[in-house]
Amino acid sequence: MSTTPMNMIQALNSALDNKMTEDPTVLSFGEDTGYFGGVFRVTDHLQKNHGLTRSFDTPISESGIVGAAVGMSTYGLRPVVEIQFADYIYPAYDQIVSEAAKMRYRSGGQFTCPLVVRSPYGGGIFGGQTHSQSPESLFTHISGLKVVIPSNPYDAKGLLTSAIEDDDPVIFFEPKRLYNGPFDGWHEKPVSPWKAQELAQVPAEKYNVPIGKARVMREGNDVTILAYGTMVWVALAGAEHAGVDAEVIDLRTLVPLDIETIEASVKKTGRCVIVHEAPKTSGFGGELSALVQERCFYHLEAPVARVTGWDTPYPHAFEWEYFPGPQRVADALKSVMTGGR
Amino acid sequence: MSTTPMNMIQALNSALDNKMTEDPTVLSFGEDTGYFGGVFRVTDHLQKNHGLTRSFDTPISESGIVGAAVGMSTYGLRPVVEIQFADYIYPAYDQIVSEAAKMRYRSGGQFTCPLVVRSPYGGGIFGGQTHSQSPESLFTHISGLKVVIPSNPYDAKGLLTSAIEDDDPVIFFEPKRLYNGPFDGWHEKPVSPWKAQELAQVPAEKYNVPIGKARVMREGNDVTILAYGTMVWVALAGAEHAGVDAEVIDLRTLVPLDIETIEASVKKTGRCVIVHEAPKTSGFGGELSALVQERCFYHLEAPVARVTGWDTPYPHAFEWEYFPGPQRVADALKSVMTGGR
Amino acid sequence: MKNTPPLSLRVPEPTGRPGDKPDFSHLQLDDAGAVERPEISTEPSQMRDMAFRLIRVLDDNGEAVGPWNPKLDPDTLRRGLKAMILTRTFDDRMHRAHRQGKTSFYMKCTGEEAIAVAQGMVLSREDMGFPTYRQQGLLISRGYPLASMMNQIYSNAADPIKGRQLPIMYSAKDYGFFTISGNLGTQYIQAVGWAMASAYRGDNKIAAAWIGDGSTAESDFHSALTFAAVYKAPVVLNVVNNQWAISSFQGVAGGMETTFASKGIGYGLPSLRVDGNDFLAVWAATSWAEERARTNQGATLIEIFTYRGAPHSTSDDPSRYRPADEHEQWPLGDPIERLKQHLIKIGEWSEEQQTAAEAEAVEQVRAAAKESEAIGTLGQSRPSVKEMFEEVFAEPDWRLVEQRREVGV
Amino acid sequence: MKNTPPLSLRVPEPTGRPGDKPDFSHLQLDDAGAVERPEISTEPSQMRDMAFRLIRVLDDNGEAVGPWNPKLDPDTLRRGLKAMILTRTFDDRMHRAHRQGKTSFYMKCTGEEAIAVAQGMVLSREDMGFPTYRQQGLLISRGYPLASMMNQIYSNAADPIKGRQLPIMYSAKDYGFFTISGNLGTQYIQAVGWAMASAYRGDNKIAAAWIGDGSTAESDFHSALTFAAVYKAPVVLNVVNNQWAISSFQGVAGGMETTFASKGIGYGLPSLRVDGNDFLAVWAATSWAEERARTNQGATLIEIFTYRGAPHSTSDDPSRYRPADEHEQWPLGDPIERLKQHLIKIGEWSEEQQTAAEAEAVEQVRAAAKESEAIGTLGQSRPSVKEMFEEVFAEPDWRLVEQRREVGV
Ligand SMILES: Cc1ncc(C[n+]2csc(CCOP(=O)(O)OP(=O)(O)O)c2C)c(N)n1
Ligand SMILES: Cc1ncc(C[n+]2csc(CCOP(=O)(O)OP(=O)(O)O)c2C)c(N)n1
Ligand SMILES: [Mg+2]
Ligand SMILES: [Mg+2]
Repeated sequence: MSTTPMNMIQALNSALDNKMTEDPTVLSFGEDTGYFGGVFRVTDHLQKNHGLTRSFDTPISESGIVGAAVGMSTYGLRPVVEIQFADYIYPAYDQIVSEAAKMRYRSGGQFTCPLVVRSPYGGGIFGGQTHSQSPESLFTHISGLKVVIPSNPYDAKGLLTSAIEDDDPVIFFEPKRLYNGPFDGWHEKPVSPWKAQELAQVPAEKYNVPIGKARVMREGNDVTILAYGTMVWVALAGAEHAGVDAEVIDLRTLVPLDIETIEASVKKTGRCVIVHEAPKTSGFGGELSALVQERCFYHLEAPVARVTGWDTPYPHAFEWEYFPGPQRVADALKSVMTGGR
Repeated sequence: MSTTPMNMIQALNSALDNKMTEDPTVLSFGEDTGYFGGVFRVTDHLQKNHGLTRSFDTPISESGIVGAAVGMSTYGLRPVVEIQFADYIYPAYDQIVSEAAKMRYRSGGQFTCPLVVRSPYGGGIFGGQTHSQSPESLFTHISGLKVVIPSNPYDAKGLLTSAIEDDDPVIFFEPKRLYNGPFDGWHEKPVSPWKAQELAQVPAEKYNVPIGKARVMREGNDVTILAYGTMVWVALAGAEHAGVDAEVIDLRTLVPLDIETIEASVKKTGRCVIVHEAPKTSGFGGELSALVQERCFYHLEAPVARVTGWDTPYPHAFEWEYFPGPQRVADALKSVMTGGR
Repeated sequence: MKNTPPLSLRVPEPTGRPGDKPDFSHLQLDDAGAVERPEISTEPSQMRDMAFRLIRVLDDNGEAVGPWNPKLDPDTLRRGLKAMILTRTFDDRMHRAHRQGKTSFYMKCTGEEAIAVAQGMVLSREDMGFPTYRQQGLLISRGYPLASMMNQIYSNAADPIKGRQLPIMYSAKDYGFFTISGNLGTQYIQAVGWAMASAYRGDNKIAAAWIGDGSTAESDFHSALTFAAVYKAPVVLNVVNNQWAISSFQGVAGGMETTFASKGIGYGLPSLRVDGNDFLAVWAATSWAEERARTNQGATLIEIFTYRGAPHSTSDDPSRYRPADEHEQWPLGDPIERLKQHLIKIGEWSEEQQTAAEAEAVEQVRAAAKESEAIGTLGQSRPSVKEMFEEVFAEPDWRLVEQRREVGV
Repeated sequence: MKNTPPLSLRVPEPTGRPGDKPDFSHLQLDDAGAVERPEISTEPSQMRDMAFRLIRVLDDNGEAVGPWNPKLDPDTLRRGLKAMILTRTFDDRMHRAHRQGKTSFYMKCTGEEAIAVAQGMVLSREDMGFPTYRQQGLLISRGYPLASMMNQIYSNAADPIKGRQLPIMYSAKDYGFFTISGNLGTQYIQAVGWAMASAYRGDNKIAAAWIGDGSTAESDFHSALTFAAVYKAPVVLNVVNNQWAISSFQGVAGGMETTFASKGIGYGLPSLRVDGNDFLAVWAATSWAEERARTNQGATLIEIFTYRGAPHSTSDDPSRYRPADEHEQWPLGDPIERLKQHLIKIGEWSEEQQTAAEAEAVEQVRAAAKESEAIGTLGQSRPSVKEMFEEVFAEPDWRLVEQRREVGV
C-alpha cells in the first residue's frame, strides 16, 4: 500500500472514513462532530462524505451519547462516538461500565455492544485541570471493556479500524498532545513534524493494527520502559537523555494487555520503569508494576519504578512540572540501573 | 466509656445519631433513608430523632443526591448521603470526581466539600452483579478524595465519626456482608454473632477512629496480609487454615494509606499477600503491590501476591467461586512461603 | 440583602403512613370517556392538556366508553384477561418459591398486570421492549415459556442467561424483551438509541421502554427524552406511576407538583396520561403512540397511572411505610377485575369461565414449576461454573484463561 | 408486524449555514409590554403559558412599557449601562490579550451583557451565584477588581486561585460568585443544594444558577429541576439560550421542538421566558423569581433569550458553521444599545455621556491591565510551584509530601 504523511487527526479521520465507506452499520456522532467535524476535526468531512444521518451532532449529554450508542449497538450498528474531552467522560461512566461492559455477559450473549468511545485525552496543551486528564485506569478496572491508546498516526488508524471491527466495547483514548504535531518529550524544544517521521506514513486504504499487541519502539538490554500515548515519546527521550540502553515498549492496548511482550522484555533486561501521565495512585502503572513483579520477580534487579503524574488535579500554571518529562524518566532509569535504593 | 454489643448497622446508626445530636450542620439523606430508615436500616430513627429536614428521602438520582450535597457542603453543612448500593454510585461519579474532589483545589481554598458518601458494598449476599460490586479503586485514583472501609462495628462507628468531621470529601464503603452478622471467612459454616465479639463492643457515646491508621488484626512474622472490609475476616481465616504465622493488617483507610504500618510489617515478614474482592485488574491491590515492592524490594523473599475477585462481573449463581475465600488465601500464603514460583 | 423571614426546607410527605386512613382525595380523575382523542398527527403543542388528563375507557359499570375505546374483539379481550390472570398466578407462585428458599429474590407486579399485558399485545415481537423488572407480563402475554422464566429465577442449569443475573432479570431477544438491568433508568436512553438505529437503517421496527415513577429522576430519563425529541426516534416511552418507589411515595419524585406525563412537554413530546388499571385505556393509548412512532412521527410519552399492590420485592415490607389497606382503597380498582366485569357485561365471559381460567393458570404455572424444579432450584442446580468466565468478551483474553484455569473449570 | 414504509432518522439543522442569508423568521416574538405579569404567588399550574411567551419591556422606540416594567431609577439604569460597557470593554481587551500570547484562553459574552449585569444587581452579594463562563458581568457589576480577574486569566503570581484553573474560571466567594467548573452543568444541582442548605438553616440567602441552552441536555439540569421542585428550594434557575453551543444550534438541544422555559412545566416550576437583550426585562423577571425564592415560595426557571455574538471561545471560529452576519441580524438587537437608547429617550443620558463612559471603561480596563501585567502574563509570572501540591486536602498526606519533595518545592 502506498502511503501519505498524515498527522494523527488525519489518520483517525481516514480510519473512520474507510470504515464508513465499507460498512453501512458504522456511524459517528458526538458534540460538534457533525457539520463542524469536531473541535479537533477528527470527524471532518464525514457528514459531507456519508450524509447527515451517518455523522451528526448530539445534545451535550455524554450519558445520552453513550446510552444511545449502547442501544444502537444492540440493534446491530457499530457506533463510534466522541466524548469531546476525556475529562467529560464521567457523566457517561455508568452507561459504559454498568451497561456496555456487561451487556454480553448479563444477557447470556443475546445482546452485544460493538461500540467505540473515542476521546481526546492527556495534557501538555495548557488545558488546565478539565482538559488534560488521563482517566484510562478507571476503565481498565471494568471487566468487559477494552482500552486502546495509540501513540502515532500509523497505529492510530490501524487500531481505530480494529476497534470499530471489534465485537466488544472499546474505549479509545487519543493523546491530544500528539494530534497535530508530534512530540519528542522535550516540550521546550522544536520537534520535526509528523510528515518527517516514519510512523506518520499512513496508507489511504483500510488496514488493521491488532488490539492486544504492543509495539517495541526501541530494543534495548538494560531496562524495560512501559509506556503508552504521549509518554512513549517521553520515554524515548528519557532513555536517550539518560544514555541507558532501554527497551521501550509502547503498550498500545491496556486491555487486553500484551503480557507476553512485557514479560519477555523484563526477563531479558531485569529492570522496569513504567511511565504514565495520570496520577500515580491506582493509575495503570500500579497494575503494570504488580504484574511485572508477579511474573518476573526472580529476574528483577531493582524495584519496578513508576514515573507518573502527581496525586493532584492537573494545574494550568504548572503544566510542565506536572507532566512527567524526560528528565524524570532519566532519573528513574538511573535509579533502577543502580538498584533503585 | 461503657459499651454495648452492636452489629455494624447499629454502630453506623449510632455514629450518625451522635453527630446529628452534636452538630446541627450534619444531615442525612438518600433513597429511602428518611421515613423508612434505609433499605439496610442504617439511618433508622434519624428522622424521628432529628426531624424531617435532617433525615429525608430523595428522588432516585444519585447524581442529584451527591450534587446537592456538594452544594450544601460549600454552604457549610456536613451532609452524609447514602448511595443505596455501591453498584449505583456511577451516575454520581462525575459529581464526586470532577466536583467534590476538586472543589478546594480549584477554588484556591474558597469552597470546600466536607461531605460523606456512604454506600453498602461488596458481595457475599447473593446480590448478583448489581448488588455486589466493590468499586473502591475507582475512587482511590481520584486526587482529593479519601476512601474509608471498616471491617467491624467498633471501627465503623469511630471511622464514620471521623469521616463526618473530616473537612474533605470521604467515600465510605460499608461491607454489607458484615452489616447484620459477622463473617469469619467460611461462608458455609456458622459464625459466632457480633455480640460475642470484642470488636462489636461499642460505646454509646461519640468517639473517633482516626482516618489514615491501619489496624493490625493479628501479629505475625512470616507474611503480611493486607486486607480491608469483609476480606479482613477471610484473611484471618485463610491464615489460620494455612497454619502460617501471618500478620494481618486491616487497612481501614485506603486513602490516605497507612504506609508506615505496611512498610514496617513487610520489612519484618519479607512477604506480602493482598486480598480484595474487587476484580484484579487495576484493583487497589495493584497499587498496594506496587507500593510494597517499591518500598520493600530488598526485603521481599517472594513476589507480592494478590488474591482478588476475577476479571468478570459478579455472577449470581457462582457467588462463592467469585468471592475470594480462605482457601484461596491459604493457597497464596503457602505459595509465597515457598517463594511464589 | 433584604431583611426577610427565615426560609425553611420543605420535605414532601405522603397523605398517609402506617395506621392512617388511606387518603386519595387529592387525585383528580377524569371520568371514563371524558378525555378527547387527538388525531395521531396532532402537533405536540396542540395537545399539551392531555398530560394533565387521565384517559379512561372502562366505566364503573364495566362499559367501554368514549373516543379512546379501542373496540377490541372479544377474543383479544379474553386473551388479555387470561394473560393477566396467568401473570398474577405466576407472581404468587414465585413469591411463595422465595419463601420456600427456592430463589434469592422475587418481584411482583400485582395491580399492574394490564400494563405489560396490553402493551405486549399491541407491540410486535419484532419491536424491542426495554422493560423494568415489573413488566413480566410482556413475556407472559407473548407466550414465553414460564419454565424458562423460572429457570432464570432459580439460576438453575437451564437458566437462559447462565446464572449470571439476579432472579427476574430476564433477557429474551426473540420475544422483543431486552435484557433487564439492575441499574434503574439505563434502559430508557438505550431504547431511544435502538429506535434511532431502526430509523437509521430504514427499517420499520420501533422500540418501547418502561420506567418507574421514582426512576424518572434518573439522568437517563432526561437524556432519553432529549434524544427522542431531537431525532424524532420511533419509540414509546412509558412511565409506570405506581405511586411508590420502594418506601418513597411519588411526591419524592416530584409527583406532588405536576403529572409525570407533563415532563414530556418540555421536550416537545406528545404526552398522554392513562388509567393503568384499565386494560382498554392502556391498549388505546399504546396503539396511538405505536402508530405515531411507526409512521415516523416520533416518540410519545405515556404516564400509566396505577398502584403497586405488592411489596417492592421480597426484601420489602410496605406495612412499615404506608397504610396497610391503601391498595384496597385505590380508586382505580383492579385491572383483572375490571376487564372481567367488562367481558361479563358484554356477554363474552362468566364467573364460571373466570374460575376455570384461574384454575387453568394455576395448572400452567404448576406444570412449568414442575418442569423447572425438576432441573433444580437455587443452589440445587446451576449452570457450569465455567459460565463465570464466558462471554465477558467475545473471546476471553489471557487473564480470563488464567483465572479460569485457577478455578479449574 | 404491520407492513409500514421505512422509518428515517431526522437530524435537526439550523436555518442557515456559512454563505446563507440569516433567517430568523421562525422566531415568535411578543411585543414589548404584551405579556402579562402574574402575581408572585401564582400557582405554577396557573401560569404555564408564560413558558411560551417572551417578556419584553423596552420597545423599538426605547420606551419601557407594560406590566413588567421594573420602573428603575435613572441612577440604577446608568449603573447597569456602565457595567455592561465595562464588561464588553474588558472582553475585548482580554480577547486581544489572547492574540498577544498573554493568556492561553478567553471567552467573551458579547451580546449577553444585560444578563449577568442585571441579575448581578438584582441579587445580593450574600446570595450565591453559580455561573458558567459567560457571566463575567456578575463580577464586573459588583465591582470585583478587574485586575484580579486578569491575574486569574494570566495565571500570574497574584492569581486568586493560584494558577490551578484555566483562564476565566474565576472563584470569588465574597462576591457571591461560585467557583466555575469546566464541566458543563454541574453547578446547577449544586446551586439547588446550596439553596436547600440556606433553607435548612433558616437563613434568608438564595442561590442563582446559569446554564447554556446546549448544556440543558446534561443530567445535572434534570436533577437540579427535580430537587428544586421537590424541596421548594430558594433558587433562581436561568437558562441562557444564546442560540449556539459551540457549533451546534439550539435545535440540537431540543430548541426546535419547544422552548427551554417549557422544561420547567414538567417539574411544576413556574417558568418565565425573557428577552435577554432587554436589561429591564431581565431585571424584572429576575426580581419576580428572586422575590418568590426569598419568600419561601421556591424556585423559578427563566429562559433568557439572546444570541452569542462572539465566537464560543478563542479556540473557535463561527464563520465555519453559521452565517457571518447572523449576529447583526438578530432581531432583539444589542443590549447596550437598547439601554442607552432608553436612557437617552427618558432624558437621562446622551451620546456624549456614552462616549465618555466608553472611554472611561477603556481607561479602567487599561489601568487594571497595567496593574496585572506588572505582575506578569502567562508564563512570565506564576504562583509558587508548591501551589501544585497545596489544597488537594486540608492537610497533605504523605504522598503529596513526598511528591512535593521530589519536585523540590
Ligand atoms: C441506579 C439505581 N439506583 C437505585 C436502585 C435501587 N432501587 C431498586 S428499585 C428502586 C425503586 C424504583 O421505584 P420506581 O422507579 O417507582 O419503580 P417501581 O419499583 O415502583 O416499579 C430503587 C431505589 C437501583 N436499582 N438502581
Ligand atoms: C461535561 C462537558 N461536556 C462538554 C464540554 C465542552 N464544551 C464546553 S462549552 C460547550 C458548549 C456549551 O454550550 P451552551 O451550554 O449553549 O453554552 P454557551 O457556550 O452557549 O454559553 C461544550 C460542548 C464541557 N466543558 N463539559
Ligand atoms: Mg414506582
Ligand atoms: Mg449556548
